[in-house]
Amino acid sequence: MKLINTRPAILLSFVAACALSTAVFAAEDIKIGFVTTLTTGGAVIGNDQRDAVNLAMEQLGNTMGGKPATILFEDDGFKPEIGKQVTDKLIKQDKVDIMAGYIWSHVLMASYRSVVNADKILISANAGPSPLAGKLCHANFFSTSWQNDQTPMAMGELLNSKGVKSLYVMAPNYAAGKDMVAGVERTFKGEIIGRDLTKWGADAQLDFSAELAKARASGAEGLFVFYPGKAGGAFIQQYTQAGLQSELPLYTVFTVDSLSLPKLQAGGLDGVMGSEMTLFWSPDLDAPQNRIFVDGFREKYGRYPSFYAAQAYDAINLINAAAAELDGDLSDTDAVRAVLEKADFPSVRGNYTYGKNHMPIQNFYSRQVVADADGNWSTKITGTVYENHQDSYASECKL
Amino acid sequence: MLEVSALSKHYGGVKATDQVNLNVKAGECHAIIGPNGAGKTTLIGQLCGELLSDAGVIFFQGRNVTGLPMHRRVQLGLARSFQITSVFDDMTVLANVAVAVQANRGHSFRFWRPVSRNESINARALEVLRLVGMEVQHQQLAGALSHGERRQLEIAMALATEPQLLLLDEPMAGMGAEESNAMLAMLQALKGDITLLLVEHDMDVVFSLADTISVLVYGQVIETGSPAQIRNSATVREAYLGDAG
Amino acid sequence: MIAVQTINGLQLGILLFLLSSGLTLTFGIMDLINLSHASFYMLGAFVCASLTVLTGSFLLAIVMAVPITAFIAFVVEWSIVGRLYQRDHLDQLLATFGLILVADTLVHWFWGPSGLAVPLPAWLQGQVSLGASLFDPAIVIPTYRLLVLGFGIAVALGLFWLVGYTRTGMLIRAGASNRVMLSALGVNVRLLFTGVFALGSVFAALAGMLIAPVTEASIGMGNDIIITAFVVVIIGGVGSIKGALLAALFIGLVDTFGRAFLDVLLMQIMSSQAAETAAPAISAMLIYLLMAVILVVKPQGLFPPAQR
Amino acid sequence: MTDSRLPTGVALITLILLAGVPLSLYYAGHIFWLDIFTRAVVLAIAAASLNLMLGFAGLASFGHAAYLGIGAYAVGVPAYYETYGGGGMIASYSGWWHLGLALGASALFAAVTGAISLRTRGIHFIMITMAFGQMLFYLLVSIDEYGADDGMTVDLTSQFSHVDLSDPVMLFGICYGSLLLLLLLQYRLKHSHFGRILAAIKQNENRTRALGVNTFYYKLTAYVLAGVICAYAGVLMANFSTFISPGMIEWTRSGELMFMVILGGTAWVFGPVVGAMIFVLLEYFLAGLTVYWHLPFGLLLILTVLLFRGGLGGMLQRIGATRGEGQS
Repeated sequence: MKLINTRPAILLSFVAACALSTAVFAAEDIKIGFVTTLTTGGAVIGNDQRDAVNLAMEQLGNTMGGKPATILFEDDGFKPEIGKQVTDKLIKQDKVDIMAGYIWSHVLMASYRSVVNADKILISANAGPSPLAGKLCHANFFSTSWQNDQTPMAMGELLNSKGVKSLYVMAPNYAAGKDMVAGVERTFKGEIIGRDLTKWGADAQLDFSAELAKARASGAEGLFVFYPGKAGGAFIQQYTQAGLQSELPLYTVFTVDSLSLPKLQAGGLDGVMGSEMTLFWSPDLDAPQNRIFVDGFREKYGRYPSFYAAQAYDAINLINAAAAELDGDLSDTDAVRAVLEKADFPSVRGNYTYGKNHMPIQNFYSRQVVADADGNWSTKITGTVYENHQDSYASECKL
Repeated sequence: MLEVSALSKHYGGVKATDQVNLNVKAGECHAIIGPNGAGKTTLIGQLCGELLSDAGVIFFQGRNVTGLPMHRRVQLGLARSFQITSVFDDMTVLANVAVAVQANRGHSFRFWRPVSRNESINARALEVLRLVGMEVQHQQLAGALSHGERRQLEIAMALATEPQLLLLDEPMAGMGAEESNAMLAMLQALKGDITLLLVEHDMDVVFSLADTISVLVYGQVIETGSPAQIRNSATVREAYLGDAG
Repeated sequence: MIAVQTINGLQLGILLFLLSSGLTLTFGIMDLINLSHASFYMLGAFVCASLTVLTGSFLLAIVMAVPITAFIAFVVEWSIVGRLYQRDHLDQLLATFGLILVADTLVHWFWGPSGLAVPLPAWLQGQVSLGASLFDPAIVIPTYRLLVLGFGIAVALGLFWLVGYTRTGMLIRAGASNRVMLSALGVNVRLLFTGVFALGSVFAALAGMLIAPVTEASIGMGNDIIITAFVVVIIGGVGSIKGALLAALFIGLVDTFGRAFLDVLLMQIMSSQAAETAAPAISAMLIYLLMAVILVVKPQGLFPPAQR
Repeated sequence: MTDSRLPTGVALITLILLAGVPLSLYYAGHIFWLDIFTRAVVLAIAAASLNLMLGFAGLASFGHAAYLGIGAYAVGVPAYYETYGGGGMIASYSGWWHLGLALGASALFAAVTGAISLRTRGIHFIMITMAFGQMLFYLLVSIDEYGADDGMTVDLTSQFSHVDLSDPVMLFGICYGSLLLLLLLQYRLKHSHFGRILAAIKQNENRTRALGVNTFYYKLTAYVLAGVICAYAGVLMANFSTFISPGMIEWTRSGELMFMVILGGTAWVFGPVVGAMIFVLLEYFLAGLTVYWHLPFGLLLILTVLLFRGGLGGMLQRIGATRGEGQS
């Protein structure tokens, strides 16, 4: 009977020990929960964000407002339900002061309620789904990125100015993909000839042969795509192999970035050189904090940071601004919110302001793929499409 | 009791059974003999409903059962035992027979009362076990029985379905002399109460049990008659017994 | 566009065949359900990608990757899979699902999460024009996809020759229809099983190598396609190479045509927004529907090997 | 087959821990533990329902997570319509309506797919059940209104007159009570007339038919019963996680349910509960240790299969037998 008697005791003490271990942090330390993707192919983005967060913390000396600060990273596994589980854990178990991160719109949509209902603040370091900017906007939700529609809207304007008359559109079939398509269609004045939404998720469709054949046959003057993360590289490869550069110029949002360019360069896929995109930021953007960030990142990790990294870096510095003004006490959510709304911190994109839905009002630039002084492929700003642009859902927000 | 006419089953080009005619009278013990590969196992499969026939009809007690599934035929009183012993190894001997009793008593869609406390089922199962002389072992797990006992249990399970006609597929297979004698005695006791259709290799058993014998060669019945007729038939001797000796 | 999409569909089909031929063999002969077959698909892609970067030659990398993956297959068979042949299907499903997790994590750890692109030689980067047809004003196909199609067909022919006209093939066919007979023939069953497993795994790895220059090598790339490969095996009939080939080509065409034309068809009956969301999902559903219908009509698949 | 004393003792102690640990931790301020255990209990219900097929009748369904999804969407869809309009008669926050819808839809789905699937055997049964699960998965992915791939949040839990499911302790109590009831039901079922026929079918279906049993209807009943119970677990799951998505249905989820059952032991009524608990706790602790947690998890899966035949239940029974205390 020994087995029966000892087993529950072991289990109980194990469980208790694990529960208590989370209480080791002194109550005064600042704890920031950061949800991103650290497994599956999406980990490319998550690792870049984590590196940027660690860089920001290092530059801050791991203190905020005079208090020691810790980041607790959690992996969403690229799945909404896992994202929600780890968010609940950070809020209920680790009792973090503030939440940040969230690459994917569907993960954010599944998770944000757990944060705002606990009267905590969530700062999205990437995802900007339309409901959260409009009808479902919340006082405790902030973004250091953009609303999904804005970047493709800028692209639509860019296409208009280039005189493109017809467009074929491809995007993955999930919340952000649909937002991107809606965005470009809102401003593009020509005709949308065809549209393909492809399977997304951990088992996303990566072979686009059928869709590319359709795009070619459509006779459109341009091809607009949104394929973030690993799908972007696969898409560019197939686009190049299909020899479409000459007949169907490529216009992308969030597809060609510092994560995919080194791989594309290694693969010799120079079809991507010169391709154009729109974004709020670029490594060569002229802002004081951007030099500190990009140089620091390149020195520490030996590569260019992606815009995902830039947004994560900004999220940490935004939190730091609040901590500095409140002497490291983030317990009063109303006070924290008041500071965050000012957006008074050194952002990598220069200065920006917040709309009433807490989405940045900021510039959008057109950028182009070029080789830098050392021959590494990177992006360069070629012009400003929007100045101080506010997303179109802000008017629906009842705050 | 059982009338079979022109029953056939083909596997690709091979005719396992070919225009088999058979007439089993009530109360008799009818044996089917034949060399290996003559189609005996196929015939049993067709009769019990495990295999669907390509052609021919089967009448059981005046009723056409050709298209009926196996469990319906069993419910009508046409039971079988298996050549390769199949009992439920993880159940007790009693439970093995009780499953058959349950099946015989209609549906078992009863989800709450423990079946092991259903005295009426247990009593009937014990009665059948007594019939085959296995009453003492009723608490044992079937998997722990000897080969001979498992064959006896197998027959008990078939008997518990209260058959009018029992198909016995080589009941003596793999048995020692002592076990064979016990089984023979048991079958002899059954004879008369139940009609038996017996497939068996052991000629001693066949000739001591059977009232009628049909000889199956290459899927066809070449002769049917009393044991004495079969023993003296020139056709059979040529096609079958003659080869043997 | 029909001709182009047909070629796309056939190319997908031939890849599915490479993947499912090994599956149907291990299934038919060893009675093994091997989910981790997908891991060899991924492993082939990664090993080949690394070697391409290292040696600078894609073709050389393929030649070198084959023995490497065969060796890994041998080790996996010897250490884990070989112990599963006698177990029931559930145990096999679980253990090989565990193998998938292990393989995915090891690849993540070894190669990082970003995956690898495979540079192609210049002569494979181009396109081939195949003239025009009634429905296609111009048939333009990436050269590399044609190569995949051709190479796949060559490998498939090789497999048919191996299974149909050699002594080893005779044993494999015998094993697929009757396992007991093999040991009765005095065959070293253990050795044959190891060989068949390694052969099947190399075929899966080859499929992965061929697709890597198109989709890049990425973690978990096999986990979705393995289910499709199982559908192919079941539709074709477990253990039947011929069945696997026909089913693979069929599924490849159905999937490609679904993605290419279904949204246009659906727009006739629903809004274009709804059609664009529904079309990819419904075309993904099609293959499962097909399998269910085929199993209802023929519970053993289209070409079950003769029993007994 | 008889439950020996050692497994029964372990079962009882596990049941006590299952309620005691999360509740005491919850009141000590560690509220997240209640979440973990609620999830474990709901998954235990789902796994136990699978065991009704897998363990009782030997039917290896690889699409069982579909019923979790049916139950969950039976909560999410009516609530969605009630909030945003449309849906006609379906729209409602009522818990009884959600339950009725879940049980009705799952029974229908199970009856239709079961009648088709049960024509096949072995690997073909495994694959065809998976195919039906995948069909439902892609169906939900294709419905834009219900969020397609992204899923939907459940804004308001199912409403009952005296029970508030948004209260975590109350919800846990309901889940735990349901599990106890289900275990009692399964225990009785296993030893009932019906249970014995299922056991006979599991061991030798052909023999059972040769005894005059129309095995199809027994298998179908087990199949439908398992589906309906799992849909009930789905209703609880939707109320617990307040987020539902097609991801709940994917074949890997069905595989996880299977893993829980086999880890605990199919021959043991209580096995799936132990399996689900170990699964959830393991996932939680390993994921907290390293991003490479799938490696030890995968190895554990392999080892479970290679070393523990019959799962933990089988192991306990062997230990019990060698100590001579649990012979049946």
